[in-house]
Formats: sequence, structure tokens, C-alpha cells
Amino acid sequence: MSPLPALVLLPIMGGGLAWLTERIQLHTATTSPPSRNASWWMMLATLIVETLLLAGITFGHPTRTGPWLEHFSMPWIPTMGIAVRLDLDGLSLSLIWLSLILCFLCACLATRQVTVKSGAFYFLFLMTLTGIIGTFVATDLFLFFFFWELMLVPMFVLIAVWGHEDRQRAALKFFMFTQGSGLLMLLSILGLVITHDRETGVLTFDYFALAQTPLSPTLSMLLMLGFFIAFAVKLPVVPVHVWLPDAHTQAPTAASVLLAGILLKTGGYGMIRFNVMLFPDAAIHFAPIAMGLGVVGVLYGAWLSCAQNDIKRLIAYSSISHMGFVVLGIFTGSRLGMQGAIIQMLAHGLSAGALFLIAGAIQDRLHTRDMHRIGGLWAAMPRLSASGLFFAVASLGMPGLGNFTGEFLVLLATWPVSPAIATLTTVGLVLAAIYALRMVNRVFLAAPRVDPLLLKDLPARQTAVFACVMIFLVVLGLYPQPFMIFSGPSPLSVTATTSREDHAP
Amino acid sequence: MPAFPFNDTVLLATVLFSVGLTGVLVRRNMVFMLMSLDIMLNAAALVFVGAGARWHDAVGQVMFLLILALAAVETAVGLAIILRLHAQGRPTLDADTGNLLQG
Amino acid sequence: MGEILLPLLILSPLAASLVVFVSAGRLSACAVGTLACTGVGMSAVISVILSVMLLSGPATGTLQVMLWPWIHIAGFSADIAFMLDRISVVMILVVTIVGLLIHIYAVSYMHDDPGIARFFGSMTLFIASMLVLVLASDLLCLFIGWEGVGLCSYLLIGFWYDTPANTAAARKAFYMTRMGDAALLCGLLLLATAAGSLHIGTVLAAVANGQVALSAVNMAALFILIGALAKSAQIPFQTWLPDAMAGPTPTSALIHAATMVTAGVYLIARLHDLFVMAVPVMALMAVLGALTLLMGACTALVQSDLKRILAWSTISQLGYMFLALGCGAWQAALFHLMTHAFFKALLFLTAGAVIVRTHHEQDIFRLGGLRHAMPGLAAAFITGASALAGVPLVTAGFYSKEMILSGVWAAHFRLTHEWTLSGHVLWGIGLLGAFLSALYIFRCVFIVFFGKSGTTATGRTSRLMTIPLSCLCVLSLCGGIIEMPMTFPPLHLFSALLDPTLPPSHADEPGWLVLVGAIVPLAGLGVAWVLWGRPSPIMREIPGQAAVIRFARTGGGMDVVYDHLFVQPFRFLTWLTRHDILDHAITGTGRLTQAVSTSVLRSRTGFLDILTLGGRRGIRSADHLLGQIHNGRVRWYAAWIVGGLCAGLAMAVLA
Amino acid sequence: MIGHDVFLPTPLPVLCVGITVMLAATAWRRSVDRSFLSGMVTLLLALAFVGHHTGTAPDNGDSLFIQDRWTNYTAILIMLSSMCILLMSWRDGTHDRTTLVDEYPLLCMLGALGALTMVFSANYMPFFLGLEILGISLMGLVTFRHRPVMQGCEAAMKYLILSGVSSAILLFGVGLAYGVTGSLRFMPPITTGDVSPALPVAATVMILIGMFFKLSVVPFHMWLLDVMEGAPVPVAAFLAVVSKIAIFSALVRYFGTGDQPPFLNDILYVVIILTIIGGNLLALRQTSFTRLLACSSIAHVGYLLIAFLCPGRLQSGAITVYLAAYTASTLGVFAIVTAMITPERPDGTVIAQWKGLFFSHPFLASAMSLMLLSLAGIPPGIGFFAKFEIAATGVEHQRNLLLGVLIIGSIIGLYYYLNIIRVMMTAPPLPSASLNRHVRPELMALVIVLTVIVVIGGLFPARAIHPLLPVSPVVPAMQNEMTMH
Repeated sequence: MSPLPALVLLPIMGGGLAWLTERIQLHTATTSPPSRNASWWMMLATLIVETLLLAGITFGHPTRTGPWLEHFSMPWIPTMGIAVRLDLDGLSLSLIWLSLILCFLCACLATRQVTVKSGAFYFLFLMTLTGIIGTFVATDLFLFFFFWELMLVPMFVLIAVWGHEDRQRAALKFFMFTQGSGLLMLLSILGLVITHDRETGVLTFDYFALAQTPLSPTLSMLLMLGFFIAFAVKLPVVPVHVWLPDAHTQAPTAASVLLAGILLKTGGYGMIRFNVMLFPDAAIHFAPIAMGLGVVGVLYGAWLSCAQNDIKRLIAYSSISHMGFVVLGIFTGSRLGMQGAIIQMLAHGLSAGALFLIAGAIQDRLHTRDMHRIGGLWAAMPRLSASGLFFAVASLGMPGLGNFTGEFLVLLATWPVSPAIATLTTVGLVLAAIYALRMVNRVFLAAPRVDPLLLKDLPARQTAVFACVMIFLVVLGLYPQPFMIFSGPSPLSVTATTSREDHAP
Repeated sequence: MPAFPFNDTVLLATVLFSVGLTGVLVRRNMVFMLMSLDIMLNAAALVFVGAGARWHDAVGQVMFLLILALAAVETAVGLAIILRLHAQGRPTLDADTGNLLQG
Repeated sequence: MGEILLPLLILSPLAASLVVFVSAGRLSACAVGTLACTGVGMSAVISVILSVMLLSGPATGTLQVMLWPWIHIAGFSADIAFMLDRISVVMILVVTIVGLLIHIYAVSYMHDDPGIARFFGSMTLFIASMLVLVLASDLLCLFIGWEGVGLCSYLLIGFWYDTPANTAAARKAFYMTRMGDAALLCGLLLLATAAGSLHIGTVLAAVANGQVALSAVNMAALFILIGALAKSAQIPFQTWLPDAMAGPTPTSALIHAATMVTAGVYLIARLHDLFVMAVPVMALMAVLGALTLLMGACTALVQSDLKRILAWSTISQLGYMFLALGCGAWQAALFHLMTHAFFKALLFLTAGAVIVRTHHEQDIFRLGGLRHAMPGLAAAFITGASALAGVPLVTAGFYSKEMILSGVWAAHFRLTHEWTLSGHVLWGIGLLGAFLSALYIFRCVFIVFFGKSGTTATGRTSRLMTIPLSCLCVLSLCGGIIEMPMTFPPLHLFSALLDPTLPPSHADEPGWLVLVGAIVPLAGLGVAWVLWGRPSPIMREIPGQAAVIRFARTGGGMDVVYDHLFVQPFRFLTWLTRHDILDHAITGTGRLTQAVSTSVLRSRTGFLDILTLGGRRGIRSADHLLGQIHNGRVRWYAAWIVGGLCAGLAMAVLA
Repeated sequence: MIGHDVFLPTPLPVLCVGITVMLAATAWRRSVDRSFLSGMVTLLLALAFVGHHTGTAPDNGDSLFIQDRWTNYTAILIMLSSMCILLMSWRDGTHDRTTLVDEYPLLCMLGALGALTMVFSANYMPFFLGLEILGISLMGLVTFRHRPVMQGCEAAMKYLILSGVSSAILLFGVGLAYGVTGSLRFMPPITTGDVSPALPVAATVMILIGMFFKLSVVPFHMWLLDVMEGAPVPVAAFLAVVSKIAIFSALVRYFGTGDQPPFLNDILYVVIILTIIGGNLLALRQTSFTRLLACSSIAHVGYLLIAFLCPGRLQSGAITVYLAAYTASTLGVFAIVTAMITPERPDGTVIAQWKGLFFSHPFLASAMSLMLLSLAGIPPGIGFFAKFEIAATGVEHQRNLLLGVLIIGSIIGLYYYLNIIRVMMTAPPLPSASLNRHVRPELMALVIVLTVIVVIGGLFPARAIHPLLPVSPVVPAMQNEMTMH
């Protein structure tokens, strides 16, 4: 029995239990206020069990057969050739690990501030996690699309109910953009399936079967574009990034972390798994445009980030800039660039997630995100400020930290393709220094503006959590080799899985 | 053999139908609109009669009776609603004024 | 043994830095200082041991340590690997010993600052990064140190962050060096693509055996040169260094005089095999170095801020090094790097001590006559100044400058077949620079320490500060004896040390060169005495109102030029685009859709409204007519149905 | 000719008997509850007999009625929805008990009877009768609104006149068809020698437009908004669900599921585009909930017609799933709207009044969100799979224009559905203490059941829908005729 269904379903069930716990408590004991933590503990327990499960999967493979670690298949809608097909490879696994780490971060640092209907919050939070994990493991295109859409709904509610002042507009924008582009992907999926049906007479949504579909170049390009647009919106690539700053800014802290940390990565994951793998030829033809978009993303995101005064908005634009590297790396067409993109995704998930947590902590204390009004916090909150400094430096691409490894690999892969693009992209690094240090010198290392007595530094436990993330980043920066081997096999997976088709039902 | 060729019947019915339609479109009085409706229905009924004659088939007449019944029912219900509107204090029979539902 | 000591050399300050950072606010100032000094001291001891080990081995011996594979992937590999050879020996000795002295000095200097933990954490982190930079055997690994020192420099320049000017200076420094870093990164990418690895040996071998095309070599050399120029504050990046004096004085001494700014020199010396192939780049380097040294000296001559004089002097001296590098006098550049580290650290530390005792007065014209109040410091400063000026025979600066000048004299650039550039011109510039160096530094000496007293000096210089100062005095005076000019007795310890790794630049030189080189500084000293030193000086202050002087005082106006050329447009453009244009465009499309839907809605209730939307008076009568014909709702609906019917019939029948 | 041994699907006589009994009971003693109860029982009985029929079908296909899987499926849908609507209107939310309303269930039953007749009909005659029974009982139902009486009457009047016009058009078309073919068989007329070829085409178009009117396809949709707004909420649900299913069933029966003639294709193309875009655009600015749902139902008919236009392997699945999804989700939405009508808020259909529902009635708000998302085609609701199937049929036939319209329409639709959810999530202006938290139990049960259906259907569409999938709505008459000749 494969543990994959449990991996996918566990969070949403745990979330449901957490919600129930809160409801029951609400009805039975209204006298004891601290008991509201029970649902929080439920969520934590869910995450812990999930982590144990994942650890079991990760380390329980003494004999690795092929690049796919786990496989699960169960018929779902047989007449349409749809089945619950779940497969796990290194890429999925590393991204799921990233998701879980960030969820722990949120659980420890951000969710305690939620006081209104916290049970529902936890439920939706974990439901998003289910959607994300499902997206990472689904190898049935219908199922993939199902999870892809599924994760939007709870995120929409999270933003719309628990967000900041302009939350509802942001939530609507977020949902409209991602869903609208998702429909294009739906058409592409259907087009691919129907073409496969015409060519072979088999109606199936199986990823591996569809990868073998013979396609004419034009059709292949069209279908790939459908996928690309959906992923580009999610990633986001520049002309369609407009939902992101609003959504990130208005979302509650935990949702911001989830958005920046993982949700964006589903776009990158999709590009690797579907664009490049399903349509290799079309991807090569499309690569110049995609790389151009990537560079524009790097520069445009960084540029706008330099102009922001809202700290969360600044981080959001910096995310756009970093995701530009991911597009660039994926479409260089080399293994090197792909690895760089993956490392960049992992590192950005950690650093941007942590920055959002810090921004959230600041907002909890000062009730503002305007950098002009925050003023220097170092004197009053050295621990928080030092963490903020560290992650800002990480996001500007300091060598020795994870982001640099990713960026360097991407640039290295880009250089042989086009030195001009690579040179332009390094300008993005200079801009990154500008926005990151601008933030540091406005928020952390600056003359204090608020009464230091009002401010409470991070408790030691939370600092320890941040320290763990820092260590992750340093390890990713200085010893990325295991991660690269770990998430390595996936890019070759399509060729490797043709043999696997035989014993897959 | 039929006294009226089918095409002529259709022509006549079309003219009748158009008259009724024009009546619905042009008249503002609700009672007149109901009457115009009846004309339209009768035009349709005429087609059935003509067709029945063409095929020597009684079904046409059956349909004619059914349509007649429908016309009667429509008028009855329509008048009932008009009465109710009157009772609720809408003095005019004008279909154009005093619309509450729009937008 | 060496394999353990080499990582330990870096680890020791790194560990000290981590402990200091983590325990911030819990340790006393004294404990923090002790910890930092211990860390740096340990690495100083280790570096001495390592040097002895290496020098006692075979001449070409190196110590290689590969810690762990960093990135290994098809087509590229990089390692966390270190290498100790004779170039790095010079560097680690300079870094750790000067670093240790400055740390000891700083314990006293910073003892009552509330942010002392941050200060020492950054300082020790800097030492660690600098050691990574000089020891790395992989260019990518070197880049870690390269950026690391930049970060520490940023943290330390903006150390007193309460003043916005300080943080602005810190950011300026970081941005400008970051531009260089980006160029350097491009160079690395080029080399990595061509050679498949960034291991220095591999890269140089690939360049040497022609695996890399000549144009690529030129390009790479140019990129790396830009990186080095930015790091070393050469033209056109020189503007950040004077501003960087906003940091605490020990920082200025360590980072912005002795070590970090010389990283560029080190990098080029390390990659000299690459640069030898790129003749135009070498020429460019020499010319830029010469220009910088002249410009720095001229600007230093008119400054009134004590630390800024020293900063411009640093730029000028770095110009000497670049001139030497450009002319292929690698050994001379490194030699000058070493002696400069000694005497410039001495000058900065002395200046710092002076400033502390005169209540943070940095304007030289408000100081004056201090030799009575603080004779020890005066002596130290004069020692440093003599070394800087290159007073013959007794100072280290004389020997290193002599070595550079002789190297430059012999240089000869064949740019193309027709165009050649002779080293004699550059030699002339160097000589002029030497004259100006003596002039400006002794101007400073005479104004600050002689003449009538300006401010009152209080307190005493603590023992912790005087010990490093005296050590540095000794080094500045005697550090040069290890390498004599050709015409002098054959004592060539430094060349002997470096000969196996760096090609020597021996050339026949006329004997009068040394003589000229010895006379010029003395002449400068004499002129300075005439102008500022005599009891009744000719001029107290260079007339400040002349446009030329103002121009020179601002460092050639480059700051203003950059401000107008880059900073202001950038600010303006970011201000313009502070709201996402694309966002507006797309949201606007949404609004348009809503507007369309509104008009569609209106069309349901009659064309009347649409026509009103048009707002034309002439249509009013038509409106009226339409209103008379189509006013009824039910009938209007019926009309739609009829319209649909007609359209459908037409479509079907006509089809 | 019509055979003597009348072929009759059993649900029809069962319903007729039930209605007669109800009429008699009304004459004997008036009681609202008993009337509702007997209505439910009758529907249940009819449901139990859904697969049965009396008499035998004549060989030549010349029968009044027809019964196959398609009719059974739509009949079940219609009867289940009628039961839901009865349940919704069992007790008026406003507790207005001044007038006895036992005619209400009677009219509902009559409407259901009309709808069923249309579904089962294989001849113009029962089709016409069913259509008019449904229409006239709806006129009665629409006037049942108590609070603002005027609106109800006005809506009924509009419906009367407009449906009269459309009926006349339809009848005219039928008459022409009869004149051309000499048969009242329920199928598009085929040209015979001596009349102009335009006549059968005109007849087809007129019949089509009559059906379009009932389906409320743009540009024949205008009545729906006003009528639904003027009608009581359950009646609006009846209009949106039962009447549309019946007429769509008849449409599929009439034109069959094969390739349509070219002129029909063109008209359908235009109409679908107009319907999807128009319906969704209209919905954008609505402030009343029922009006908005009317617009959304217009758009949904447009989506359904895409599947109708794309014959093939996926078609029947798409249509059945979409019908089920649309029925369940729309009924769910209406049930929740009904539940929100309280004595304090008699007019619960203004969207702006739904502020803070998420905080005062978390379950209802969540269920509502789920239903709306299902309508918008977002998992986990069943509507997701339905829209997926529709898109699949479109892709199979490469109807690129229609697909583009489908996507644009879906995005616009998403906006207004989400807008409702957004409003529900806005914090209420007042503390929620003033709101009545009590919800009638039968409505709650209904909402729960529908929610479960929507979720289960969304998660296991195969399990829920699969047994019905091989429904093949074909016209047996035509096939029989072919075999005869």
C-alpha cells in the first residue's frame, strides 16, 4: 500500500478535526480561554504526523528502483480514462519538504495571532496544503488540474477573511487571475488528451502515456502555451504578475508565507514537469521568448521593489524578481539551469517565507507596513532585526547562502545560450542589493521612530525557529550537492519512465 | 382538390399572425394585447386546419380545438391578473407605465 | 597538519564572530573584545606557523585543502577548497597581523559603545571572509569571501546607523562595489563556460593552453578588472571610499585602507597569467592606475577632513598598485600592498587616537600644534607620513615605491603594431604622484601637529592603543628593508619569496632612477615645509574659493556627475513607476469590461440610454421618436423576441 | 395513427391521479400541510414508477409517448427537484399565515406534470399540452408572492404575454411542420416535393425559437429576470430548474444528438455566444440575488448548448453530468436563499444584506460558497467536473470560438460568484446578535443533503453519474422509419 494518498489526505482531515475541535470547545466550555489552543495543537499534530510520514517515505527506500520513489494508482472515472495516479520523485519530494517546513514555520510563528474563528483558519490552511501536495504528486492530468484549482479556494478565503485592509479586492484579483489562466490549461489538457485519443484510440489522462503523444509542431506549441500561461500566472512571469503584490500584501502572515513560499513554486514545478517534459521541442522553440520574459521579470520585479514603501509589497516584488530566475533557468534547456531553478525555488521559499514572517511580526507589533513609519528596530528588537538582516542579505544573493547557488547556476546555464541575457540579469543582482539594503536601512538599521517600550523582541523559541531556517539556507548555499542529487532524477524522468509504463496499471 | 391550396392558407395565416404580432408590439392596453395574442394563436390554428385539409387528417382539427382552449385559458388568466392588479390599486391598463421590475 | 590548520585559520575568527553575534547583549564589552582578539590572534599564530611550514618546504610547494564538493554537475564543478601558496602567505600574514593589531586597538577605542558586539562580530566576520578570499583556490569560493567582505564593510560603515548619512554612505559603498561584483560574476561565468570549472589552476591552465579564445580572455580580464576597480575604489568607482570614512576608525584602518580595498590587487595578481594574455586590459589598468594616483593625490591635497585626506591617499596609493599591476610588476604591487597596509593602518589608527582625544574634531584647520599635547601620537603619525611619502632609506614606503617605479620604467605596451605605450610616461606620472604624496601628507602633518594650537586635547591614549601603534611604527619603518632596489646591496627576500609563483620583473634600469625616486619625496617634504610648516607659513589654507580648488575638493566632481547621471534619474524613474504600470493596465481592462457590461445593461432598457450616453444634442429628437415608439417594457421584450425570430429565419432561409 | 392500446409511461397517470386526489381534498377540507404531504407522496410514488409504462409501444413509432433512459433520467431530475421545491416552500419563511395556500402545492404538481409530459412526449400534441400546462401553472405560481403583491402580478402578466407570443410562434411552426409532413411526430420536418423548401426550415426555426424562449436564451431571455425576481424564491427555483430541464430534454429529443443541419449550426453558434457573454455580463451588475441567479442560469444554458452542439462519445456524459450539477447546485443555492428569508428580513434576496453571513451562519455560508463555486466550476463541487466535460466535448470537436467564449464567460462568472462570497465574508456592520440564527429544520436537512450530493458528486463523479452515462438521447421514431423503408 502506497503512503501517497495518506500524504495527500492527511492535512485536510487533520484540518477538519481542528475545526471540529474548535466548534466543540465553543459549544462546551466557554469559560476557559486558553483552551482555544486545542485546535492549534491539533494542527501541529497533523503536521507532525505528516512530517513523520514524509520522513518515512524519504528514508524508507533502501533500494531505489528507478527515479520514481512511490507510485499509487486507483481508477476514478474509468470511462474518461481518469484515475487517481500519484507518483513521487525527488523534485516533488523536495518541494513537499519545503512546504512542510514552511507550514511548521507558520504554525509556530504566525497562526497564533489568528483569534477570529481560528479553527476555520487552520482547516483552510491545511486544505491549501492538501491542494499543494496533491499538485506536487499528481500524475494524472485531470487530478493535477483538480488539485491545482482546489488550492485556490481556501487561499481565497484565507485572504478574504483574515487579510488586511484591502483584502477582498486582492483576494478576488488573485482568484480571477489564477483561475482564468487555469482554464487555458484545462483546454490544453483536453487538447492533448483528445489528440492522444485520436492517435492511439485510448482516452487517458495518464501523464506518462500522454508524454508519448505524437504532436505536430504547431499543435504542440499551442498546447504548451496553454500550460505556460497558467504556470506563468502562478509563478508569476511579468506581464501577468499583477495579482501577486496585492495578494501577498493583503494576505494574513501565514497565507503570505504559504503564497510566496509554496504556491508560487507550483508554477515552477508545473513548468518543469509539464511544459518542458511534455513538450520538449515546443519548449525549445519557445525558450527565447520565455527567457526574455524571465529577464524582464528579474529586472522589472527588482525595479519596482526598489520603489515600494510597503514592506510586504517590497518583498512581493522581490519574489517576482526571484521567480524570473526560475523561468530563465527552466528554459535554458540544460540540466544545469533546471537544477539552478530548483535550488532557487527552495531557497526563495525559505528566505521569502521568513521575510514575510518578519514583516508579519512587525505588523503585529506596530500595525503598519509603511517603512517610513516603522523606523529603526535594531535597538528595540535586535533578534528580529538580525533575522531580518540575514534574510534580506540572503535575498540579495549573498554567496554562501541558498539564493546565490540558484542564481549562479541559472546564470551559468544562461551564459552559453546568450551572454547578453546573462549580463542583463546580473543587473538584477545590483537592483536586488538596492531594494534589500533599502529595506534594511529603513526598517532595521535606522534611527528608531517608535517608542521602544512598545516593542517586544521575538521570544527565544521563535528566534530558534528562525535560526533553523538560517541554517537551512546556509546548508543550501554551501552544500547544495545532496539536494541537487536528491531532486536530480526528476528532470530525466520522462525518458526513465517509459520503461515504468509496463508495470504501472 | 382542396378549396384552398395549402400555400394560400399559410399566406393568410402569416398575415393574421403578423397582425397579431403587430398588435402585441403596438398596443399598450393589456386587454388589447391579450386580444392580439388570441389573433396570433388563431393564425397558428388556421395553419393546422389548412394542413389537416391538405392531408385529409383529423389531427389538424384536434390541434385547433386544443389551441382554442389555450387561447381561452390565456385570456382568462390574463384577465384575472389584470383584475388583481386593479384590486391592488393599479388604476391603468397601460402595460408600459408603473413597471416595478426592471433593470 | 596543514590540512587541519588551514581550515582552522578561517574557522577561528568565524567562530569568534558567531559567538559574539549570538551572545550579543549578554557579554561585557571587555569580554567581547577579548573574544574577538583571541579569535583573530589564534589565526595570526596559525598563519605564522603555516608560513613557516610552507617556506621551509620546496619552492613551488603549495598547501591544498579540499573541504567538500560544492556544486558538481555535468559541465561544471566547484568546490569549497583552499590553497596556500606564496602569494596567499603574504596576504594572510598581512591580514591576520594587521588585523590583530587593529582589533587590540579597537578594544580600547570602542569600549563604551553600546553596539560593541555588533562591531566585533562584523570585524571578525570580515577577517574570516578576507581569509576565505585570499585562500580560496576556486574562484567561486573566492567570490564568497569577495561578497562577504563587502557585506561586512557595509555593516561597519553604517555602524552608527542613527545618522542617515552614515547608512547612506554604507549603501553607496555596497552598491558601487556590487556593480563591480556583477561584472566580476560575468567574468566568472565566461571563464566557467570556457573552462568548465572555476578552479584557479584549471582556469589558468585553460587560458594558457589556448582553450579559451583570445577575445574571451580579453573580455574576462576586462570584467574582472571592473570588479577589482570597484572593490579598490579606482577610477571610475572611486567615490565611495571617502564617504566610507563614516565608519569607526578601526574599520577604516582595517577594511578601507589595509585589506579589503586591496582585494582587487590580490585578485589580479592571483590571475596574472590571465592578464598577461590581455594586453589592452593591462594597458587600461596601468592608465587608470596612473590617473587614479594623480587624481587621489591632487584631491587629498585640498581636503580639510583628516580621515578624508587619508581616504584619498589610500585611493592614490591603490592607484600605484594598479599601475604596477598594469605594468606587470606583480611583485612590486604586492610589496606595496604590504607596506601600505602597515603605514596606512598606522596613519588611520593614529588619526583615530588624535580624533578621540580632541573630542571628535576632524577638521585639520581646527586642530594644530598637537605635538606638544601628544608627542607620542605625533611621532607615530610622522612615522606613517614619512613611510607614505617614501622618505628614502629609513621607511618601508620608499622601498616599495622604488620597486614600483622601476617596474613601470621598464614597461612597454604593444597595443597594436603602430600604437605602443611606453612606461616612461607612466613613470613620470608616478614620480609626480610621489611628489604630491609627500606634499599632501606633510601638509597634514604640519597643520595638525605644528603651528599654534587649535583645540584642547584631553585624556591619555590607553596602553591598548599605544602597543599596536608602536608595532605598526616598527613595521612601517623596517618592513621595507627586506627588498632593496637593484642598485643597492643584494637583499631580495621578498622577491625570493614570490619568485616561484609570480614572475619577477627584473630589468636593467639606470642607476639615476633610484636617485630621482629618493629626491622627489624630499622635495615634496621641503615644499610642504615652506608652504605650511615654517613658523609663519606661506599659506595656512589653500584659497578655497577658486573653482579649481572646489572642483578638486569634491574629488573631481565625480560624485555630482554620478548623482545627476545615475542616482537622480534612477530615483525619479522608480518614483514614476512606484505603482505598477502593468497592474494599472490590466485593472483598467477590467474596468472597461464593467463599463461595457453597464452599457449592455442599458441596452436592455432601451436604446434611449445608449444614445444619451453619446450625449449629442442632435439625436434628441430621434430619442423622442424612439421613446414614443418603444417605451413599453413588455412590448420591448416582445420586440426582441420578434427581432430574434426574424434574424433566425433570415439566417436559416438565406443559408 | 395513434394506437388504441395507449402507450403511457406510468409516472404520468400516477401524477394525474395524485393531482385529482389533491383537488378533491382541497374541495373537502383545506389544509396546507396535508396538501404538501400528499404532493410529496404522489411525487415519491411517481418516482417509484419511473421505469414503468402501460400498454405497448407501437412498432412504427407512431406513439404519443416515448420512454427510454434519457426520459427516465430527466424525469427523475424533474421529480426530485419538484420535491426539493415543495420542501422549500413548505412553510413560508415570513410566517405569513393569513391566507391558506394549499393551491400552491397543487400548482407545483401541475407544473411537474406538464414538465414530465414534455419529457415523455414523442408527438407535438402531448408536447404542446405539457408546455402549456407547465406555463399556465407557472403563471399561477408566480403570483403567489405575498409581501409585494404588485411585483408578483406584474411578473405573471409579463410572463403571460411573452410566453403567449412564444407559444404562438412555436405553434405556427408546428403547424407548418404538420403541413409539410402530414405527421405530428416530434421531429424536425423533412422536405417533401411540392412545397417550397423554405417552409420546413422556417418551421424548424420557429419551433426552435419557441423552445429558446422557454430556455431563456439570449435574445429571448428578458422575461426571465423580471419573472424570477417577481416570483417567490421557490418558484424562481422551479423556473430555473424544472422548466429548463424539461424544455432542454424536449430540445434534445426533438433535434436528436447527431450532427445538426448547417443552418441550425449557425443559429446555435450565434445564440450560444450571445447567451454566454450576455448572461454573464448581465449578471455583473445585479444587486438582487434572484436576478443574478437568473442571469447565471441563462449562461449555464449556453454552456449546456455547447455540449448539445458537439455530438460524440463525450456528449451524453457531458449533458447528463451538467444537468445534474446544475440542478443540484442551483437548488442548493435557492434552498439557502429560502433559509435566509426570516420574518425580520422578508426580502432576503438583496446581496448587500448578506454581509457577515460567514460569521453569523457559518454552515450556511460555507454551503453557499460551495454551491456557488460548483456553479462557477471549481473543485470540489460537482460543477467542476461538469464544466470539464463540457470543455472536453468542445475540444473534441475543435469548437475553438465556443471554447474561447466559454473561458471568457467562466472568468466573468467567477467574478460575480466570488463577489457574493466576498460579501458574505465581509464583517457585518452590526454585531450578529440581532440575526436570527434559527433555520427551519427541513431546509437545513435539504441543504445538507444537497451539499453532500454536490461534494460526493464532485469527488466521485464516476460513482454518482456513471450508471446513467450510457443514456443516448436518440429519436427512435426516425430510426424506426428508416428501418421501415
